[in-house]
Amino acid sequence: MAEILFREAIKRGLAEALDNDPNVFIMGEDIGEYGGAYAVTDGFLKQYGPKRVIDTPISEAAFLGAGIGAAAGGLRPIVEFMSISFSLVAFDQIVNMAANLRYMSGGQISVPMLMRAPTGAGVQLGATHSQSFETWLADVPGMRCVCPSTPYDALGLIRTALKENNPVMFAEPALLYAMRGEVPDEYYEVPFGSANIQRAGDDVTLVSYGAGMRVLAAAADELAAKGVSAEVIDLRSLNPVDYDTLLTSIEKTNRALLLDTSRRKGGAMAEIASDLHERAMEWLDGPVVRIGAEDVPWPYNRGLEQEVYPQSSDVLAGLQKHYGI
Amino acid sequence: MAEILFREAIKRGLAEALDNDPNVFIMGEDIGEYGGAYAVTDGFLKQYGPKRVIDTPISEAAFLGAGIGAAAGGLRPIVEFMSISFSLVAFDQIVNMAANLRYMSGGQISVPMLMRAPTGAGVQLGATHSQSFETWLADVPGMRCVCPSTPYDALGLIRTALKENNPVMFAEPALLYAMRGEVPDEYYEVPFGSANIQRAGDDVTLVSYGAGMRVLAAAADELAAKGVSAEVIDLRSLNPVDYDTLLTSIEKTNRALLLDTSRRKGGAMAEIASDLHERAMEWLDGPVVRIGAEDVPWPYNRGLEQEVYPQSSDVLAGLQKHYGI
Amino acid sequence: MASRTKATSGKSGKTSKSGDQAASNGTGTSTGYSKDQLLEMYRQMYLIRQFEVACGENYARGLIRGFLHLYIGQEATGVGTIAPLNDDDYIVTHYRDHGHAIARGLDVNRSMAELFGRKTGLSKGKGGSMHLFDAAKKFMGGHAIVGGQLPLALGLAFSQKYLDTKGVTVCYFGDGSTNQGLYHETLNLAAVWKVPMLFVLENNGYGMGSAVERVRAGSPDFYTDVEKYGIEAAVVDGMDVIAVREATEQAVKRLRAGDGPLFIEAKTFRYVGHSYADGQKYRGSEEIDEWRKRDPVEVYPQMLVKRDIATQKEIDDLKAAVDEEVVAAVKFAEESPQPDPDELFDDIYA
Amino acid sequence: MASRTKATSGKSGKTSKSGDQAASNGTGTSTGYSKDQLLEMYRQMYLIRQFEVACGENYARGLIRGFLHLYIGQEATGVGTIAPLNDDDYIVTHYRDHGHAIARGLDVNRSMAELFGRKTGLSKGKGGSMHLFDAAKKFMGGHAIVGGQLPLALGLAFSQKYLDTKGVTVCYFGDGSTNQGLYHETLNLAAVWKVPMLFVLENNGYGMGSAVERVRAGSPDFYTDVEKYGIEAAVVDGMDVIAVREATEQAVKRLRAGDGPLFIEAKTFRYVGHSYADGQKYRGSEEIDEWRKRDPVEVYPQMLVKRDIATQKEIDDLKAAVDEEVVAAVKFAEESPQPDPDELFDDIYA
Ligand SMILES: Cc1ncc(C[n+]2csc(CCOP(=O)(O)OP(=O)(O)O)c2C)c(N)n1
Ligand SMILES: Cc1ncc(C[n+]2csc(CCOP(=O)(O)OP(=O)(O)O)c2C)c(N)n1
Ligand SMILES: [Mg+2]
Ligand SMILES: [Mg+2]
Repeated sequence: MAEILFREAIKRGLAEALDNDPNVFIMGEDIGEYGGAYAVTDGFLKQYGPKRVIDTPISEAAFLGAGIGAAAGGLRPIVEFMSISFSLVAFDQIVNMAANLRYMSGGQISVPMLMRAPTGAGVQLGATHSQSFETWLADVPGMRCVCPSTPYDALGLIRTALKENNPVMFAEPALLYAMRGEVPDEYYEVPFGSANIQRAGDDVTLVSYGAGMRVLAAAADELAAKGVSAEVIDLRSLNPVDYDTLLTSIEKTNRALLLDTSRRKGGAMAEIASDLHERAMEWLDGPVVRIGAEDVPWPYNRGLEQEVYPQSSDVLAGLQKHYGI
Repeated sequence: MAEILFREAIKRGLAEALDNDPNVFIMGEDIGEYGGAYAVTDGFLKQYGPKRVIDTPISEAAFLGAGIGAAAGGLRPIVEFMSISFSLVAFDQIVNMAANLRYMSGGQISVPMLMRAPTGAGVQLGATHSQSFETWLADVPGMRCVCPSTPYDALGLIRTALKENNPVMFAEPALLYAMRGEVPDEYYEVPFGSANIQRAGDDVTLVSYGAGMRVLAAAADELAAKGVSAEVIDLRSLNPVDYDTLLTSIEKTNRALLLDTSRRKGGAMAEIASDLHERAMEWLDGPVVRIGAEDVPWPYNRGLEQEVYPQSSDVLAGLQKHYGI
Repeated sequence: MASRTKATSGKSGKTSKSGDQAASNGTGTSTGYSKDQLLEMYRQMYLIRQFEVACGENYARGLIRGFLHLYIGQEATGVGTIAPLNDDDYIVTHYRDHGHAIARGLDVNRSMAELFGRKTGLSKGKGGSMHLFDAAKKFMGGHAIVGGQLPLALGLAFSQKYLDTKGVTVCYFGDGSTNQGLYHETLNLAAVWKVPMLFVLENNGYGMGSAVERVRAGSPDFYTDVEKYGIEAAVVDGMDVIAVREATEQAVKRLRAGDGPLFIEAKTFRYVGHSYADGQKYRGSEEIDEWRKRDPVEVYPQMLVKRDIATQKEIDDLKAAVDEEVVAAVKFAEESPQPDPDELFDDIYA
Repeated sequence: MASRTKATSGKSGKTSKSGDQAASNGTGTSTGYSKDQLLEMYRQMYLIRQFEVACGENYARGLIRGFLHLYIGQEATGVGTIAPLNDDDYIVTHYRDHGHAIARGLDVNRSMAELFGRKTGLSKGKGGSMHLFDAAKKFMGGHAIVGGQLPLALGLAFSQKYLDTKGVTVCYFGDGSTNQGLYHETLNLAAVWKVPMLFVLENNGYGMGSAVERVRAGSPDFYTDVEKYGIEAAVVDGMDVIAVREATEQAVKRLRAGDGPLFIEAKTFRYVGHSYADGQKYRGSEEIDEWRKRDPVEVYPQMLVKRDIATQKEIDDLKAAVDEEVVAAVKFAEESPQPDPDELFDDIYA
């Protein structure tokens, strides 16, 4: 068991795939000579050569689309967006091609492609560069969408993603790249659709994913200090969502709060909150509380950005308001 | 008071703006010589000339982006997408430019631009052409998003849209273009953010928008036959949402069902359902029921498409399941 | 390629005349094609035409729905470009895909059944007219977002190079699609990566109701677009199946040698509307009549008979067989079952 | 324009030598510019340089955050292209926007305050380095999505034509942005609509860490891209402020006459990394050293002195004033208040 960085865990998963399968290749902007905007692929070009580590022009729609074609042609492409914010110029290819291709062809064509992208706000990149489009992509049938919150999960999920025969959006919270965490030496995987109970508790179920887990960890500490025992669940996977784990927890705690670090409005948790009411209304002592970023574009200024970004105090206030705890 | 078609109501609104303000112009693919894919702009080129009625190349990102610039430059552009499905190739311009520009500039620049697009499934156009991206755009701060369900509302909302100094996505349900309805001769407007109680009732609140209102109308009839009095509300506006009208109704009926004709998963109603629980839990006799299209890409086959498309029977089944009515 | 512009020379290519030569030679052999090959090209063109006519009829009957884009007029381009391909070459096209499907030898019954939305359809009724697929024949669709198919083809060609299959990928697209930025992004990447991709532009003069010159700045020619990417391009008479085939054969040979992408612009025409709904208000009938004079489905068999390559009886027999085949395809489609409701949830995830 | 390729001729343009001529003439007047004008250009270039240096320092201090892209090396291009503009001409640029902002005369204090995220900033601290705006000066941003600014400029130019203002719109973009399809879509539309838009490509040889030739097929020149759209283009030495200015003056004059868009490619260089975080592993220092020899902020004032246009004292005085101005700007920014939390909800809707 070694402590490694979040970015190193992703790197390890990618390297394994490149080592084990000659049909795996990776492409994206400045992943080779520059070493990757967040240094995830640093050294890959030298190690695996230009056939398999490809610096692309700033043509997200075309190279993502080429990834789809390469996957349909028998390869296993890994496509990096420099930011999930930039995936928007390739959205038509992701939604209409990658996700729909199998269905439109009556099951004839699969797209075993891994898309990776840094996501989220919190580092003062402003309105256009702080977005979290995994919340939209999670809605699209035909693709999978996951987002790790620890180095352990990052490696485990990327291994699963690289066996998946469907397009996967693997969202990497930019705030977490430098996070440290333990990763076993033995091989393991983290399956899609399995949420992780990061901390067991009895009084309230707190759910988030990605960078939101840090906020929940702080909130759970503060709640503990108040004598409230929180069960903290990391979704890990936005499509599919592990409702079983959520429902089991809510049956026990009778209270739930869901947190998005992206905008609350239209965030990934809206769908889940609504579903939980339909599935677990009888267990709930109050509404499923939903916390997220304010309904504004992301401002540059640090103070304003932190105002927008959900904080543990918002979690506590939400619970106070709706459950009186 | 005359009966006119839905498409004629939109046309009338556009013509008024072209007549009254020389800085209004309209552009899009095949809106001129061809007359518009859905004939909304038929005759405009002849009437207003090529300076103000502009056939564009199939370059959605560029001409939508040009609309933003023209708006920032003092004009009032009306930009037509041939289908909201095709707006996806222009999503970066809509989200990152049109919606963010005002905020990023600290309020210096406004974008008084009307975007129009046919939306929705139901006419066997398959996975790529049947989408309803207004559900995503409704989440974006900085823009407005509306969708009429009657000729009356179409004209009333388009008048408001053409006075609005922010970018507006005006989604036109393709299924409704040939719908007939009464439209007064006297001038009126329908404000944004005001839902419409299409039918008053006491037992349950049914909410939808656009083509979903037809499904609700049928469901309300079937419910009436069973002795259940439904209040049927048309949101009309997805951003802003008129929560007051919804809450007032729910306080009375204690039951609510929300319907999307687009995919239930991630649909516009997910956000609203979740919010209603947080705001009105104490009035509800059960969960806010959410109905929508199945979580699959849109199939071409008619029978399959109708399976996917939500029906009044789904509304009744949902109420039966959750409220026993 | 039949005629080519050097990428750097700036010299214009010219419409290939090889088809006319074949005709004036009076024999098919001078074209390098056997009688069987020459007749097969006719059979395919005629089959496409009749298939499309049947589609129109069944659209009118309400048995085909959604958007229906017919290939009527463009048959020579599809047939001439597909004839030289091997089994492991990929084909990618847009929504106007019936002609390419038939030229590739996709099952006519199952193609028609797809248009009818039936369970027996190539895509089990889920795709419809715009989404014909046959992965076994490496026919990779049928795509309905204008220009969206280009990077798919790029990626397939990339895989062929990566796996060193010696295969090529042919990608069809219309004049209108060149106004999608993706067209340029794809050209650049294809050239940077030097993949074995053949760009086949079917320039039928209109994108829906928009004549090329109304929406395009600069030259009405497209093949000159690609010189700047260092991609060599040819322009051919898309109504002349032999010219198209010759140009494609040369291109495919070079693609297999691994020099990188090539480009063919076929000047062609659709006699019918953009889709079934189109009243063609945007153009006059003279233009259509002018192109009709060169209708490959009419002119080419006359040439075959006149040059004694085939007898009128042979042509008539072949037509009769095709007519029967199309009638049978409609019958097959009409009698095929609808998909079961629970098939809805199949084919989403692998 | 200083030199131009006819859109249809296929002849290559050549780097303008007008700057060198001015130098070799030994006087500024032969360039057609007064001493004041020549000194003002120097003042702006030096101000940009010092502003950028101060930005780097304050990034290191943690007072500027987010992405910071410096204009160091490209000063002559920004100054030379903006000098000829009128008050009602629009300017649109990308995230490397400080140079254009300063050349346009945006308030230096408020620009710096924006980078510091302060309430007094041009965008009230909401935009940051990549989003400088001053609508009163028709400076329309500062845009952070590569290529995304191009259609905004297209639309502004469209409005100028529609309203017949005789204004022009200048749009800056980098070599890397030409790989966004939007670049091509915008060129085509600008030409179809014949709007008064000046495309100014700042070709600094790299898009982030990607050298032009690694990601672009065909010619390393970009100005030849646009001939096919019927847009005339010039290429200028982007390190030579006089050459840039002359080329722009000619272009702007023609734009006001209403002939449609024009294009200038300025060959330039950034001495520093793409953003503050860039270690420049992708290139060697020799290349940087080579370009340093032509650094406009160094070479140009030497030329002014050598040709007796200005004295060294005048230069030194001017530098001292600028240095003070920059120090004052940093002080202003640092002492400015942070925005109030409730300002969050302002400026979303009009
Ligand atoms: C992105 C996008 N925009 C618009 C459309 C609607 N549309 C479908 S086909 C077409 C015209 C395409 O013309 P062209 O590429 O010349 O092909 P042709 O139909 O002539 O074969 C248009 C505008 C679409 N399907 N996708
Ligand atoms: C659509 C998009 N993709 C990627 C990026 C990340 N990015 C920002 S600047 C840049 C390089 C742009 O290079 P160039 O256009 O040459 O401008 P320069 O930085 O050299 O001035 C990249 C890849 C982005 N901002 N937007
Ligand atoms: Mg066409
Ligand atoms: Mg550059």
